[in-house]
Amino acid sequence: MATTKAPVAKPKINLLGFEQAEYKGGPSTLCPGCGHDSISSRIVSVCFELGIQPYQMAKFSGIGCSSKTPAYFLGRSHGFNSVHGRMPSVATGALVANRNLVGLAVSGDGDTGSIGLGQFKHMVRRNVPMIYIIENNGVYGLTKGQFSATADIGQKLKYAGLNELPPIDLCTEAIIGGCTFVARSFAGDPKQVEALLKAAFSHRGMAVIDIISPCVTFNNNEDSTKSYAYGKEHEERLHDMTFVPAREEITVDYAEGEVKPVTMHDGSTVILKKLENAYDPTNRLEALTRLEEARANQEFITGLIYVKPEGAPTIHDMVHMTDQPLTQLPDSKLRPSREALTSVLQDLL
Amino acid sequence: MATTKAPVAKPKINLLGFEQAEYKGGPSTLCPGCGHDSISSRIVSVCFELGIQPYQMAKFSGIGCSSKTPAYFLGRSHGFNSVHGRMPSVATGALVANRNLVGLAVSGDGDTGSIGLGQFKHMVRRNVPMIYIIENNGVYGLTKGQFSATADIGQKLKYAGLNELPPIDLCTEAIIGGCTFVARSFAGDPKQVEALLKAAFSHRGMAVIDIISPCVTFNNNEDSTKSYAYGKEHEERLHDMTFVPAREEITVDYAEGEVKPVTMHDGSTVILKKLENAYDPTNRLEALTRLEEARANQEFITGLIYVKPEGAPTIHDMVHMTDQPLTQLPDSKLRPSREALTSVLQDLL
Amino acid sequence: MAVVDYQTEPRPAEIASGDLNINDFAIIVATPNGSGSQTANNTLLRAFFNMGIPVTGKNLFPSNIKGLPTWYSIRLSKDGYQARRHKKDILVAMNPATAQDDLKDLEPGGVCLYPNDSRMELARTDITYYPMPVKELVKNSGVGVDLRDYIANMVYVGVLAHLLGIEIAQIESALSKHFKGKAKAIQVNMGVVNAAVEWSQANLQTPCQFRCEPMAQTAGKLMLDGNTAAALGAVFGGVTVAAWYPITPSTSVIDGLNDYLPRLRMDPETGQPNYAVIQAEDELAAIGMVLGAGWAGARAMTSTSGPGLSLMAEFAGFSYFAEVPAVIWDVMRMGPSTGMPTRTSQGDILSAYFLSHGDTQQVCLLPGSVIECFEFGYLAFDFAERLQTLIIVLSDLDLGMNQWMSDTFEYPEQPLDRGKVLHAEDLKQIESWGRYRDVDGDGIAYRTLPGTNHPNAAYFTRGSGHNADAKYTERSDEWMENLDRLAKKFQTARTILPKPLEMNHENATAGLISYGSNDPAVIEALDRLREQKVNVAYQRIRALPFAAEVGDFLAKYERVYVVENNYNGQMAQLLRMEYPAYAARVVALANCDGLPLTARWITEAVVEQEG
Amino acid sequence: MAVVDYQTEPRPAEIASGDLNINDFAIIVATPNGSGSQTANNTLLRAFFNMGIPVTGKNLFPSNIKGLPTWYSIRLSKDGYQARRHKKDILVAMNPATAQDDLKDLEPGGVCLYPNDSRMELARTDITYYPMPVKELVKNSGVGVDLRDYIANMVYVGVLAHLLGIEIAQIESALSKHFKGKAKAIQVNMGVVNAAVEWSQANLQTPCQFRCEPMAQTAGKLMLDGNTAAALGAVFGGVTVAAWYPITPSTSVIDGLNDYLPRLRMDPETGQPNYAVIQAEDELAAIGMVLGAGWAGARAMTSTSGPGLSLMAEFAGFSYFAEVPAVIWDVMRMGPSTGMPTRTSQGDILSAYFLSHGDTQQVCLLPGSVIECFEFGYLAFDFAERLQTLIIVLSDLDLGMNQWMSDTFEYPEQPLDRGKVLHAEDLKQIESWGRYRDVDGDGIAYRTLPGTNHPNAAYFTRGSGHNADAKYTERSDEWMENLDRLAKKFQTARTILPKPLEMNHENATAGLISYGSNDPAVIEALDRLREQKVNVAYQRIRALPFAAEVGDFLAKYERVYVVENNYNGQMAQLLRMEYPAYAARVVALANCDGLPLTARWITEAVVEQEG
Ligand SMILES: Cc1ncc(C[n+]2csc(CCOP(=O)(O)OP(=O)(O)O)c2C)c(N)n1
Ligand SMILES: Cc1ncc(C[n+]2csc(CCOP(=O)(O)OP(=O)(O)O)c2C)c(N)n1
Ligand code: SF4
Ligand code: SF4
Ligand SMILES: [Mg+2]
Ligand SMILES: [Mg+2]
Repeated sequence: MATTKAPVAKPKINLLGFEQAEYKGGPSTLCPGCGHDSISSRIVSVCFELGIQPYQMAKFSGIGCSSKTPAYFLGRSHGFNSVHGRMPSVATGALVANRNLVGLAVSGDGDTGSIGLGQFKHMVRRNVPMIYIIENNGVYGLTKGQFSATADIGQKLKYAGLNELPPIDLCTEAIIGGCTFVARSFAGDPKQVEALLKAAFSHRGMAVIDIISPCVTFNNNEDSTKSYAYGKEHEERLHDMTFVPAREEITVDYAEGEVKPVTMHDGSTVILKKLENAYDPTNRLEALTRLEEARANQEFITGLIYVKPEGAPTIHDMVHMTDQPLTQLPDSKLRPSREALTSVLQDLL
Repeated sequence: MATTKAPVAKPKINLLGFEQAEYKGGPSTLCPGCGHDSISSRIVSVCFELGIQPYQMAKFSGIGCSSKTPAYFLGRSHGFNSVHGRMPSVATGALVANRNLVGLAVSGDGDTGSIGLGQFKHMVRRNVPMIYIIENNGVYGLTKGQFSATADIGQKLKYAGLNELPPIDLCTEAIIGGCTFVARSFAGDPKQVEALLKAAFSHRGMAVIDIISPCVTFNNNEDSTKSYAYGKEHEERLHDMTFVPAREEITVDYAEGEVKPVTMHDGSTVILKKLENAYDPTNRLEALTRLEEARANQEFITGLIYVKPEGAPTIHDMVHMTDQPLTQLPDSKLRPSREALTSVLQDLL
Repeated sequence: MAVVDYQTEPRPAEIASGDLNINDFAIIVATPNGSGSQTANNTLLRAFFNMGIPVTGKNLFPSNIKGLPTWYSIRLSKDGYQARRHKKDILVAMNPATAQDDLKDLEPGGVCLYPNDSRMELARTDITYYPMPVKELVKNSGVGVDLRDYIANMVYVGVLAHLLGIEIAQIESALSKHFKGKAKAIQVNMGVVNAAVEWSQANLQTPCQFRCEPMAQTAGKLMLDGNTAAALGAVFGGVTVAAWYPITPSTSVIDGLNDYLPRLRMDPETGQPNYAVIQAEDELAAIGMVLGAGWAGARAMTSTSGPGLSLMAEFAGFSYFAEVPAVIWDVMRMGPSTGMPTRTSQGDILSAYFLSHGDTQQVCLLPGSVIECFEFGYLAFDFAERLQTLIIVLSDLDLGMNQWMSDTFEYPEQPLDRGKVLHAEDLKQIESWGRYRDVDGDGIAYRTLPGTNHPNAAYFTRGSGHNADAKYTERSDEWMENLDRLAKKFQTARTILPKPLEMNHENATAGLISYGSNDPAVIEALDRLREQKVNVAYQRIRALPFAAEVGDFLAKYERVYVVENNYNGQMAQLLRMEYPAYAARVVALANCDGLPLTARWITEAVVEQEG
Repeated sequence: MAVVDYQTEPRPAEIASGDLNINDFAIIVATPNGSGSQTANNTLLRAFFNMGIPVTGKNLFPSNIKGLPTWYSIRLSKDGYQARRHKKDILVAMNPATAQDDLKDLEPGGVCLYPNDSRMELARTDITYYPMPVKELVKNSGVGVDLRDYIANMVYVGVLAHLLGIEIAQIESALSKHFKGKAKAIQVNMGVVNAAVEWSQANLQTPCQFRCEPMAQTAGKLMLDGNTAAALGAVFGGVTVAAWYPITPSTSVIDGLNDYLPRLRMDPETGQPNYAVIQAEDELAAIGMVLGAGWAGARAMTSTSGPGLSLMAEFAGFSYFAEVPAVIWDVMRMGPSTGMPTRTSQGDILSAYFLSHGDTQQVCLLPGSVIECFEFGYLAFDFAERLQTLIIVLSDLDLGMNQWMSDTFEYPEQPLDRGKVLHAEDLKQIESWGRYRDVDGDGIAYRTLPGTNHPNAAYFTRGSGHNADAKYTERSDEWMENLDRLAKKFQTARTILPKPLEMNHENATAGLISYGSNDPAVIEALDRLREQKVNVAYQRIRALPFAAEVGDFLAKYERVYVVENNYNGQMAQLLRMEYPAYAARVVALANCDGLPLTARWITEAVVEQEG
């Protein structure tokens, strides 16, 4: 007797044939509601949707709650949870060693803006091709709530007291440092985070995304600019963003002049729907000016703040290295010949 | 029989009754012609002329040819030749410990821009009240000619080869970091260096002066933007400067509208004679824009690039410390009383 | 309040007839991190303390903010032992995730309390189980939903009060202290405690074999952690500049400063702070600030842990060679690299002693109690200024962050020792002066401070070669002269640093050396050893470089056990290095599992060789 | 050319009748820094070398670019000794600022050349003086004013050629090598040399007692510095990523890479570099890049000196604990802190071995010759990848920057040892894999590289507690298991690192241990000691942790002298620490004046105790 089995819903797979589960990591041990966790989810879905080969990805982080997160996404990718504030150098070394790796770094505002500012700036300068996410909550979460270098001036926290130091704006720092893809977003704005992440994967060079990511335990008072409430209320998007991969046709439909399409290095397109102002993110001076104004007026602007769509020479270009990843060179290419030794020794005889 | 002795020319003395010799240091061991030596001379004459009390001054430096120079000026002032790139923290500690000290730091482009970038930026953020001179030659002099982080992109040096990294602009970095006195000058322009130094002594807060100071041994080829020849040929002064101390009356005579007087915190005045453009150094955005344009057009602009004449809260204000230098507190103020101990222990019983 | 369902206690017969244990047992409370058990645990600790019973509290917490397992252990010891107990007697199993493992750590005959809705497997049969109706009691407490998780922990306070006989008044007084007298908070919490007591009275009739009874052993004693004591010591030592970067387990040293400084060190004239506490951008900056301040004449300190100490290595060598006073409190934690940041260890001994390249050796202090944390808190500055060098105080997580019972602190009798500083008036008296001249033959030269109003005051401080007059040199003879003087100064340090303390047993057949937070476990172990007729003399080292007494002690015994809480037996290594003649006598007893040493482990290790 | 004025040589009678010294003397050339004497000195060195005479050249230079005193010493030794000679025989006094002191360092009966316009006081009467008409010869050379300072130094080359009998053809060939065949430069310099020779022939008739004569001892030998050898070794070891920050005396390791890599390691297919050399912003970044690259599977290295090593401490602990291969060449220089950056020392032994906090111990290599610099240049990568840990190669300024005569380098016979790496194909074969499992019982686990095309390849690298499967842990048992495995790996290291080398004397009454660049001085000292009937066996340590043979050697002799170039006798300290049973036999012979050790100092120090 034949029975009709209810068809088991096939899990969705991406271009590479992977299920979304292949992009997940271990269970998070962060506080429930932490902004960082929602960013981890965004990374999982974007990598799945774009069909990024997880085995080719390499995750990097420093130390902090944010820096723990690479354990919570992309479990099929190697990860390097390094030391506090010095992840940029580690990522630089790894990506120089293997130029085929797709690098994704997660850091905190303390990790990048306090202890790590020097390495961050020098990494930007070297234009190491990778995505660099700052999960910015204005505090040191893991050490229980001290102010970081991005904390608001005049802010008061129960534990840390009053902050009298002006905040460092990491987007401005990145732009000044020559970064060619600089964005800011909000963990409470998943759509924008995803669009930015997608665009970042298409960028040629380093892409910095500063994401305000509330620390629900130590810095989520309404008066903090790094809280959910503040973010939701004050987020000012520079534009609405849609990312269209190179392989897809652009079908988004907007009135003439209303959108600005930005074609990335790999042929994909970021479609920016202009909002209140006609912001041009490809103009470096305009980007700096807008950030400076936002700083002065205490606005919380988000979006793709600056992009040079064609990118810029990366560290790989600067060292002129061969196409084959250095880590994959056969021993025969690593050790010169017996004759080569004889010949160089000749000069020393 | 009376003989008439030829009157011995009395050495010039300053307001405090010191001769210029009291402001000199040991003999320089730098290469003859090094830009750094000429800056040392400027420091000597300015301190003499302004009548700064040498015993109250404290000199700070890192490591490098430039950082050696505090041994060659102000021999009557204490100096701290610290470790490479970490002088900002040392100076911060010393000036917090004794708020009466007049701090003067000399660093190099490697010391500040490469290894020291993080500490430099954080010192700017803390607004430690002192003068911070960068003797910028685009190379590491003391280690024999490697490129520093301010070296021109595309520059070739015999020893170091081709530089493919974009330069860091330390004036931009300072302004972005919230510095309220940012200037650039040229060791070959003694008049301007002196005027800027004088103004810097009148500033309330940290004053950064980036002085292009040619390394005659490793980076003085004509095609280097850090060479004497290039500097002489390309220097574009934003304005001509005259410094008038608070105690002197302003007698400089200019046509109406031609000059912009900037009154410093201590009542002294910097008179800026406008040159080709009507540059307003009190506008932060304009300063950034001008630097950004200069960068794009490879101009070598000098002068007082940005100033907030009233200064900004310094680290002394932020920690709300008492007026008496912490180093001069009597033991009675350092150790609380026997009763105080009893009282706090009460809580722990 | 309704009497709730009560599950039968599976109580093996042999235990029911066991002896009563009064004031000599250990409780462990297992909770998920961030679940707010701190109030409950502190209340218990304080209540015992208020009852006059010697007690200590240790927090075993994860490197995590919320969710991972955490344990709080409270040891009552009528004999005053303060060390960690190897196994526990009473388990409060609030965390289902670890309950099975936690059960294993109970002594036979132990007791386990657990929320009655937790589906824990009552695997052991030699244990008495008490399910507690936590949910119900909390629901009935009338407390708002948002606070329920927090006050849930007060249930076990009430149940324990009933079982052990904790005085309710002492619980109330403990809560009052905890909440600084805030009536509302006290009342809410006491409500739950009382409800739990009532429920227990109604439901838990079988008397528990563990009981607490009032004693008079805590009168006049303090209860606090070493980091707070260190901060208090620094405050009374005249700290004026503290620069730091947050890192577990050292952060609470600075928290202590931030608590006490505003209270004790506002300027009487201006009402403004007579100090500055600066959060630096990292540890390199923190130690740099400390050196700058120390050079300028301030009493300056930082606190950190292993990774920070490593980052301070370059500046540490500068301090040694340019002779700039500075103090680092290194509160040691577990492991190479990041390791286990919330577990204790004494693994930085060698790296601190040899901190920095090129023949650098550092002066270290080793506090062994909260009293010594207080004393070394001020003495560290005296030594730093006297010796004009870096002082590294090596505390650890156990000593620094756990709650210890302590004798009260004595007010420092000696005035501040500001070391050899020449002021303008002194300079007027003397003809010539050289920053690095050994005038007194102790290797310590005279310094001046910037801002000294005298034409000869200034000198140039540098980490590069300098002669006795602080002038630059690359001459071998001047260089050697300076190194010889620095070595002499290091010898001087041996004579002025805190001497080791000794407990000599008559007829001792062997010696035992230890240091730092191991002290309570060693003291307890010595008693256990004596019971087994193993007589061991004990010396506790309190500073590096070693005082002469260390050599004397080694000379006396053919075997000297060196007990420490690290992997490589680092102090044993140092002793062998410094006392070649006795190197072969040194027996390293090192353990490194992230937990404080226990008397049991020490006893067994010594008996194995000596017994 | 006009014969110029000639000042009488004050030549004491007893020397005039002295024996001829052939090929066994030391020359020292004193000049102000930056005066371009390098060409002249190299030319002399090469000329002797070309004549087949064993020769070494040492540069003693200041931390300064122009002006401060610098010295170049050349030692000819028919017996092949390469160590620094305590005193010199011939002084070329081109620097009036130091001439008086330099004179003092001459052996009685020595010779002094000086420019005849230098107003130096000819203070010693047991010396033969040769004033040289430098100005005149240069003026007459027809060389442009801008180059005169440089070629002035060729005058002493010519005068020495005449006095000592250096073959002019060899000078020409040396110059040709120096200027890479550039005819114009060779011609200009030879012009001055020839003029000086002519002048000497005309004016200096008294034969000099120092002579050089052709030998056949340098055929097939190399002449180079250790840093260049290290670079060459790294190139043949397959270095692919070098990240560095400039610091004396290590910079020339990277200079060597930048010289040889473009020549030897361009990709045959793409013509592009098969390597990347990155100048980092500081040493923290340099070692971070090395760790990143090593983790990714590259053979990565950095080079630095003391201050940089200190800055690398935190990352060094990460490498140890997370087991990431990396190589640091630490070319040691003098002193704590900045010290004397252009003087040699072996002061980083302890700080390297214990680099980082929390029970970290590092594997170190100790090259003792330029050949070993070459060999360890490639072996360091083999060890780093085999042991999956940081390898610190401890060279020093003397070995690294001075010119040594060496046997030629053998092509490495063993293939690259890439260690235990599981590739995608391997993963397909095995069921399960754990990054930190000790499968083979040697403490070394298997790793995978990022980018490995297999679903099970990935693991998470962290410096915090992890179990055998690389999962986060704070459990004591898992933590201990991991530490035990790391300790086992450290034991494995002892068995695979380069063994110590021994020179046993029959009837040896004592042992002598040394390492690194001290080797030539020790070898020479052993000969001197034998002449004095003091027979000492010699062991040269080449790696840390110690191989078993070190203990065996200590076991054999009642007194073991440990000869080293630092202040604290650091290797002696380590030996005492590791071999308590023999600690009392260890006699530290340490010297630390910024200069390489001499055979004379070692001989005297041993004779004092042994003789
Ligand atoms: C060298 C060093 N110093 C200090 C610490 C302690 N520490 C761990 S995380 C952290 C701050 C993290 O802040 P952030 O990067 O903002 O991350 P968040 O936890 O806020 O996500 C600090 C100071 C450390 N791990 N290492
Ligand atoms: C930690 C450390 N790394 C490296 C060095 C070596 N070093 C000395 S000076 C210097 C560069 C100095 O360059 P810059 O600051 O531009 O000074 P300049 O000599 O050009 O005036 C370096 C790399 C050092 N002293 N300390
Ligand atoms: S403490 Fe803050 S940053 Fe850390 S996990 Fe919790 S919410 Fe997130
Ligand atoms: S090397 Fe350059 S920077 Fe250094 S002293 Fe000479 S000219 Fe000046
Ligand atoms: Mg943060
Ligand atoms: Mg420079």
